[in-house]
Amino acid sequence: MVTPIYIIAIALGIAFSLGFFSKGSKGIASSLFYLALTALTAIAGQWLIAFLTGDQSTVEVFTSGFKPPFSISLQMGFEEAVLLSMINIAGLLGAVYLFDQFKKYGAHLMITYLLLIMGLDVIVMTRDLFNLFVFLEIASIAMAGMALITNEGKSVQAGFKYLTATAIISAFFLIGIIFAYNFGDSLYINELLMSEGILKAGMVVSFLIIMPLILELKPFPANGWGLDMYQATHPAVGALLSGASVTASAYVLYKLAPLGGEIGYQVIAILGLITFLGSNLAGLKQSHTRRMLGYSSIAQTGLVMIVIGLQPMLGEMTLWIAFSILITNFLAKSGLFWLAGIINKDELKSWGILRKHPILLFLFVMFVIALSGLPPFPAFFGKWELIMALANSGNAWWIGLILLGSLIEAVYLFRWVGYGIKDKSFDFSINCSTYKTIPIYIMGAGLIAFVGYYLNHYFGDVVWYFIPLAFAALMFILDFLPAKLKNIIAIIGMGGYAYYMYDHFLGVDNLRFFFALIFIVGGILTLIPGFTKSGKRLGFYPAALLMFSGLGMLISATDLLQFFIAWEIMTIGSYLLIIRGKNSIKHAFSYMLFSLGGAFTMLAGFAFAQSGNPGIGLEVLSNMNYLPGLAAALIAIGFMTKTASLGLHIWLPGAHAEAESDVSPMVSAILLKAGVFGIILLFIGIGAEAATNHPLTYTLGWLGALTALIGNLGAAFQEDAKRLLAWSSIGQLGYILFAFSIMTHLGWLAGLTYTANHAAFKAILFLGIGGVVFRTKTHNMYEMGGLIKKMPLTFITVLFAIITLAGIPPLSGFAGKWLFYNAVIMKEWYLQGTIVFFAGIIAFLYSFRILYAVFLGHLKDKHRKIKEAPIWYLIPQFLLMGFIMLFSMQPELILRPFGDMISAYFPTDALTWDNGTALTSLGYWNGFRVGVIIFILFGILFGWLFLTSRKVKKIKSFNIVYAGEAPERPETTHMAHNLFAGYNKALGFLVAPGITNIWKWIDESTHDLGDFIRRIYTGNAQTYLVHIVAYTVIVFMLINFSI
Amino acid sequence: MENIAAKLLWTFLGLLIVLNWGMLKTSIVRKIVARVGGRYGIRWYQPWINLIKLYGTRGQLSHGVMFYLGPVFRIAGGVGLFLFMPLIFGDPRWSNFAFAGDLILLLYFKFFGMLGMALGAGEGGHPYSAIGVSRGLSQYTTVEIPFTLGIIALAVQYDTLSLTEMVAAQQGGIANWTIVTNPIASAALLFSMLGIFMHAPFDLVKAPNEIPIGPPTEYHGSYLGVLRTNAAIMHITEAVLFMNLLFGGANNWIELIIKTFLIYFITVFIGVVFPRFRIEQSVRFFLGVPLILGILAIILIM
Amino acid sequence: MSEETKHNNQPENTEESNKFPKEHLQKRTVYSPDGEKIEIDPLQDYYLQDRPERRDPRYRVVEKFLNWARSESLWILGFGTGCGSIELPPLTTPRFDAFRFGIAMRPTPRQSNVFIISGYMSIKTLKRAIRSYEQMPDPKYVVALGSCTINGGMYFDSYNTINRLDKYMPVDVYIAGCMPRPEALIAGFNKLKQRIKEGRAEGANEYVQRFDEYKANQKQIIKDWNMPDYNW
Amino acid sequence: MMALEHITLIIGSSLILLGLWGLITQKNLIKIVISFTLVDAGIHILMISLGYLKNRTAPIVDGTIDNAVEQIVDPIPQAMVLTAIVIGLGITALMLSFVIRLAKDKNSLNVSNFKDLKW
Repeated sequence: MVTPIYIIAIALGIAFSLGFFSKGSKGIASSLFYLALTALTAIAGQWLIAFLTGDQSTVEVFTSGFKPPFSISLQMGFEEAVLLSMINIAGLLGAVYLFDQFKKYGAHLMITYLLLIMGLDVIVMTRDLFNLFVFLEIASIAMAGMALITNEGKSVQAGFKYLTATAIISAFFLIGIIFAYNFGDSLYINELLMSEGILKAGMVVSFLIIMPLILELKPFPANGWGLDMYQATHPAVGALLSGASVTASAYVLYKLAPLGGEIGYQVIAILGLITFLGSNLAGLKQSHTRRMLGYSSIAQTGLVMIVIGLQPMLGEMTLWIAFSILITNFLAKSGLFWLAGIINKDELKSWGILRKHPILLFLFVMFVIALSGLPPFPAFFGKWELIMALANSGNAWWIGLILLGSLIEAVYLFRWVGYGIKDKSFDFSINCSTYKTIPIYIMGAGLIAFVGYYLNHYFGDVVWYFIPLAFAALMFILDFLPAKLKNIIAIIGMGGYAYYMYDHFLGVDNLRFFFALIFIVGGILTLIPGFTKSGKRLGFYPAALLMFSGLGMLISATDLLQFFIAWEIMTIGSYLLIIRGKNSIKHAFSYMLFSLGGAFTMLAGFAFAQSGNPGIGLEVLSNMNYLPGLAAALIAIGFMTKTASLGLHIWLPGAHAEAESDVSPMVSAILLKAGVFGIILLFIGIGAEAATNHPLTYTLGWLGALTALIGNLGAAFQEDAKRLLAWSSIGQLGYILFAFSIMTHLGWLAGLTYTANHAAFKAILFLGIGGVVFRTKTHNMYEMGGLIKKMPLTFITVLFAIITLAGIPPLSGFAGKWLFYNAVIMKEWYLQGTIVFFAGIIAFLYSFRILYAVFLGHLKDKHRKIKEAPIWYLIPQFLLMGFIMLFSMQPELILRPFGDMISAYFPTDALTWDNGTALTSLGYWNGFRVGVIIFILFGILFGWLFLTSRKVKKIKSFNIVYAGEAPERPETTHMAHNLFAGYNKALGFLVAPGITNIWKWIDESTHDLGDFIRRIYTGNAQTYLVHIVAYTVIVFMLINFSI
Repeated sequence: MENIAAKLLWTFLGLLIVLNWGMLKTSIVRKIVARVGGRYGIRWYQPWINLIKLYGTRGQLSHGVMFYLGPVFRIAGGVGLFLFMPLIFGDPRWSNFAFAGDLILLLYFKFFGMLGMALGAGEGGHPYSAIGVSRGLSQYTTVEIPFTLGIIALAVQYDTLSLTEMVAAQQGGIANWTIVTNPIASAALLFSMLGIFMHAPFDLVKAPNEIPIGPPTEYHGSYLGVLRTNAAIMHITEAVLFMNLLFGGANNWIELIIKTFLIYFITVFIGVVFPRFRIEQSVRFFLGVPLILGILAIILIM
Repeated sequence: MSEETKHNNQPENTEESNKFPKEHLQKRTVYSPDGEKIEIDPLQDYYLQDRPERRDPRYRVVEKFLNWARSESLWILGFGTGCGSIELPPLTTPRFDAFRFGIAMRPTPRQSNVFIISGYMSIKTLKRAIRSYEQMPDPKYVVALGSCTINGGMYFDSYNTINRLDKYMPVDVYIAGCMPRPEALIAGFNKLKQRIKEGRAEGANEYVQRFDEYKANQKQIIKDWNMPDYNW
Repeated sequence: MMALEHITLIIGSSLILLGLWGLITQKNLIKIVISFTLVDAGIHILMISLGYLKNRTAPIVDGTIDNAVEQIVDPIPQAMVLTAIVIGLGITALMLSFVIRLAKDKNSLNVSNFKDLKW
C-alpha cells in the first residue's frame, strides 16, 4: 500500500519541479503533470480497490511520527478512498479536458491545478482542524487562480468575489479553530469530537466551526459568489467546483457535524432544505446554462446537507444516500459542464446543436435525467431511501418539501432537455475534439456502470425483472440500423415479451394478463405503422421500447420500488417519444412536469403506505398505517395525473395531439391505461368492503364524472383533429375512473369493458386520423373534408370506432354503457351517473364532428390527388376492428372472463348469462341478437331504398342547392369551423380555460417568486459579503432563539 | 322456425299498423292545427300521397355512399327502435323483439339513426345540413339529461330496466300510472319529450325558412320518402315509449292509438302556442326547469 | 349554337372576363401536401359536366297512378322571383288555404316539384332560376305567373328582363294577369293538376330534348355565364 | 488594571469588527483588500491572546532554559499564527493581483462597477 502521504508528496514535488521548466520544455512538463495526476488517481484507486476487495481496515497516518496534536494526521478509510477516487478522477479527466489550456498557459496553470487537486484530497483525508483550514485555503486560492483561465472581465470578477468570500469564511473558520483549540485542547478532530470542553463551551464554538463549513458549501442565499464562479469561469472549473470541491466540502461537514450535537444536525438539515428549495426556485428563470447548472449544483449540495443533517435519523443509511446523490451529481454535473464547454454558448436554446451529435445528445439527456433523480440512476435510489426513512420516522413535511424542490429542479432541467432535443434555432457549429469528448464519455460510462451496480444491489435476485429494460438498452445500441429493421426487431422483442406475459400471467393473474395484453399487444399493433418511415428514425425505438418495457415491468412489479421504477421508466420513455413531435417541446415539457409531479406525490404516498409495514411489497397498499387516507389520496393523485383527471388534465391535449402520428395511439390508447392499472391496484388495496363508503372512491367517482363531462365538452370545441381525440381521451378516462370508483362487481366490469374498448377504438381513431394527418400534413379539421372519397378504408374503420365510442348498439361500446347503467343504479350514484351519461351524449358532438369535418363535406383543392392511408396504418386498424366486431357479436366471450377476474375481488356474481343474454337484477341484453337484428334490418331497408330509387346519378361536390347561387370554394363551403357555435354560446363557459389558468398562475407565480428571489444576487462582491455576514448572524440568532 | 316466421309476421304487421297510424296521426294533427287557424287543412290521406309521390320520383342524385346510406341508417334506427319496443302489454305477439334488450338499449339505439343521418347529411355537403346537425346534436345533448334522470328515477321506482316490467307495474287503473305515482319524474320526462319530438318551440334543427329544413336539405325523392316513412314510425314508437313509461302502457290497439295520439298532441299543443327557441336558448331551457325537476326526482328516490 | 361555345364555359374574350371577374372559377394551381402540383379547373372538377338524361315514364298504369299522386302533392319551390311572389303567401292563409289541394311550400329545390316564376324575370335572376330549375328532381313543373313571363308585360322593352319565359325553360301553365290574384293561382294549379294527370306535363323531358336550344337562348342573354351547362 | 490578554483580546476583536465594517462599507477595491488584512490581523492577535499564558515566555526552545515546557506559552497557536500569516499574505497577494486585473479591465476601483454577473 502506498501511504496517502504520497499524494501530498507527489503533488507538491511535481508542482515545485514544474516551476523549473522553461517554456521550451513544455512537453516534458505536461507529461510530468499528467503523470502526477495519474499517480494520484492510482493511489486513491488502489486504496479503493483494497477496501472493496479485502479486509483493509481504516488507516491513520501521522506526518512526522508524532501523535496528534503534535503532528498532522491523515485518515484513509473506505469513505475517504471513495471520495479521493472521485476527486482524482475528476482531476485527471478535467486535466485531459483542459489539454489545450495547459498547452497555452504552461506550467503556471499546471501548478495551480495540481495544488487544487491536492488541496481537495487533503481536505478529505485530514483529521487536523488547522490543517483543514490550511488546505481549504490552498484549495480556494487555487480555485480562484483557476478563474483566470478564461481571461475575461467576468471571470476575473467571479474569481475576486470567490476569493473575498472564501477569505472571510476562512477567517470565521480560523476564529472557530482558535476557540475549539482553546476549549477542546486539541486540533485533532477525532479527539475534539470526544472532547467535553467543546460541549461545555456551549454553542458558539461549534457554531463557529460548523457555520463556515456550511458556508463553504454555498448555502442559499449566501452563495452569490459561488454562482458567479459556475457561470463565468471555464466550464472545466465549474465541473471541478461542482464535482470535486463540493464532494470534499460535504465530507468535511460530515466529519465535523457531530461537534454541533442534536441542534447542529437540525440546523444543517434545515439550512440544507432552504438551500435545496431556494436554489431550485432561483434557478427557475435562469437562461444561462452554466449559471443554471450552478443553481442545480447548489441545490444538490443542499440535498446532501439535508442528508448529513438527518444523520441521527438515517443512521447507517446516511453515507449510502449521500453517496448516491453525490456520485450522480459528480458524474452528471462534470459531464454537463464539459458539454457546456464544448457548446460554448450561454443560452439554453443553443443546446439544440446537440441534435447533430447523437451520442452527446444521448449523454446529455441521460445526465439530466440522472440529475433529476429519476430511476434507474443512483440519485433516485438515494432519494427513495431518504424518503422511505423520512416516512418511517413520521416526517411528512420533509417529504413534501424535498419532493417539491425536486419538482422545481425538474422544471428547469427538463425545459433545457427540451431545447437540447428539439430546438433548431442554432446557427453555429461545434468542434468536438477527442480530448474534450473522451472525459464526457467516461463519465457517461461511469454513470451507466453505477446504474448497473445499483440495480444489482437492489435487485440482484430479480434480474429477470429488468430483461425488458435490457432490451430497450439494446435498442439504444442498435440505433444505427435502418428504421424498418429496427421495427421488425422491436416487434419480435415485444412478441417474445407477450409470450412471456402469456406464460406467466394467464390463469395466474388474469387482471394483469389483461393489462399486459393491452400494453404489449397494443404496443405491437401501434408499432406496425412504423414501417412507413424510411431512414433511421434515430431515437424513436429506444424511447418506444423504454416506454413499453416500463409498461411491462409495471405488470410484473411485485413491490413498490419495482413499480415506481417501472412507472418512471415508462414516463421517461413516453416523454422522449412525445417530444419527437414537430411542435411538441412545450407539450412534452408540461407532460413531463405533470408526470413527475404525479410520480412524486405517488412516491410520497408509497412512502406513507409502507411506513410501519415490514416490507415494501405491493400488499402494503391494503395495510396502510401511517396517514392512510393521505397516502391513498396521494397515490391516487399520482395515478390520476397519468389518466389526466380533471384538474390534472391540461397536459394531455397538447402532448397527445402534437406527438407523431404513430406515437399518439401509443400514448393515448395504451399509455393512459397504466394509470388505470395503478388505480385498480390501489382500489384492490383499499378492498371491496372498506370501499363501500370510502371517501376516496366517492370523491374519485365525482371527479371521474366531471372529468368525463369536461373532457367531452372540451373535445366538442376543438378544431384540431388530434386534439379532439386527446380531449376525448380525457373524457373516456373519466368514465373509466368513475366506473372503477363504483367499487362493485358491475362497476368494475363496466370499467374493464371501457378500458378494453377505449384501447381498441382510440387506437383505431388515432391511427386513422394519424393516417389522414400523414397524408394531409395538417391537424386542422376545417382544412380537411371530403376525404371519404380518397380514404374509404380509413373512413370505415373510423366510423366503426366512433360508433363504439358513442356506445351505439350493436357495437361493443354499448356493452360498457349498459353495464355502467346497471352499476350506477345499483350503487345509487344517480347524479354522478347522469353527468357521465350527459358526457356520453356530448360525445356525439365530437363524434359527428370528426367524421363529418374530416371525411365528409367538401374535398379541398390540394387534397384532390391524395391517396388512401398507408397499408401499415390500416392493418392494425382492421385487426382492432376485428376485435371490436368479435366483442360486439359475442360479448359473453369477453365479459365472462372479465367477470371471473373481478370475482376475486368482488365475489358477488351480479351478472349472469343465459344462453347469450346478459342478465342483471335490473335488466337484460343480448348482444348477439341485437347485432343480428340490426344487421338484417339494415340489409332489408337498404334493399327497400335500392328498389325505390331509380337511376341514381352520382354528382360532384358543388352540385348542391345553394339558393340559386353556386358555392365559391370548398374552403368556404365546408361548414366545419366552429361547428358547435350555438352550444359554445350556451355551455362554452364550462370549458373556459379556468384550470389551465390556475396552473398557469401557479407556474407564473412560482417563476416570479424565483425571479424575485434571485434578485438578491446583485452581482456586487460587497453585497455577497454582507450576505455571508448577515446569514451567519441570522442563523446564530435563530438558533439562540430556538434554544 | 315456425316460431320465428310467426314472430316476423306479427312484427311486420305491427310495423304496418304503426306506420299507417303514424301517417294518419300526421294528417290529423295538421288538420287540427289548421282548424285552430281557421283553415280547412290538408286532406286526411295527404301524407300517403306525398309518400307515393316521393317514392315515384324519376331521377335520384347521390353525393356518395354515406349520403345514400344516411336515410337507411335513419330508418334502421327508427324501425330498430320499433323492434325493441313492446307495444301491447301482455300480448307476446305485439311485444316485438323486446327480449333482446331493455330500456338502455332503446335509449342508445336512438342514436344509431341520428348519427347515420347526420353523416349522410354531412356528405351531402350542404353547409345548412351541417348547421342543422350541429343544432340538432346540441339540443339533443341537453334534452337527454332530464330524460335520463327521469328514466333512472323510474328504474329505481320499479327496480327494473325492463320496459315490459315497468308497464306490468302500472297495471290496474290510472292510480298506478307513473304520471300519478311519480309526477316529478314524469314532468321531467314530459319536458324532455318536447325536445325529443323536435316540435316547436324546439324545431330550430329544421327551421324551414332559415336553413332550408336543415339536415335533409339535399335529400329528395326516395331518400325523402324513406325519411318520411321513418318519421311516421318514429313518432309513434317514441310516443309508445312514453306511453309505456308514464301512462300505463296499452292493453290493446285502440288504447295504444288513443294514448299515443294524446301524448303526441301534448307537443303539438305546446308547439302551436310557443314560438321557436334559438339553439342556445333551448339548451339553456333544458338545463333549467327540466333539469331541476329531474334532479328533484332523483333526490326524492335517494 | 356552335360547338365551341357549348363546351367552353369561360367567357371568351378577356374583356368580358375582366368585366365579370370570377376569380374562384378560374383555373388555379395548388400544391398537394406532398408538394405535388395540382391543376384545378373549378368548373370541371367541382361540377358534374354530364348532359341531362331523359327519364322515361314507367308502365302506363303505374305512371298514371304516380301522376295522380304527383298532381295531388304539389310542392312549390319557395323562390320569389318577381313582384308576383307577394301573391304566394296568401295561398296559405285561411281564406285560400291551398293546403287542402295538396299544395305546400318547400324551401329547397331538391324537394319541390313545382317552380313558380312569379312575374318579371331579370337576367340576373334568370340565371338563378335556371340553376334552381335544373336542380329540381324529375318530374318537375313550371308555373309562369303574370304577363311579364308571357311577353314581358310592362317590362317588354327593358334592357334587364326577359320577355318570354318559355325561351329559357319549358313552362307548363301560364297564369295571365298583372298580377293574377290567388284565386287565379289556384285555378292555375288546378290546370296544372289536369295536365299532370293527363300525362302531358313532361317539361323535364322536353328540356332534355331541346337542351341545346334552351342553352343557346340562355347563353345568349346571360353574359356572365359561369356555370356548367347543366346544374345537377 | 486590565491584563495583557484582555487588551489583546479587545484589540483583536475590534480589528476584526473594524475590518468587517470596512469590507461591507468601503467601495474602493484596495480598501476592501485592506479591510480584509485588518480582519486577518485581528484574528492573528486574537489567536495569540488566546494562546497566551501568564508570565511565560516565547516558545523558543534553546539550551539556556530549563524545563521549557513550564516556562513557555502554548506553542501551537504561535505556530498557527505563523502559518495563518503566510496564508493571509498569499490571499492578500492574490486579491491584489485580481484588483489589478479588474482595474485594468474597467479602469475603475469602485466595487459597484463590477456587477456583470448577476441573477
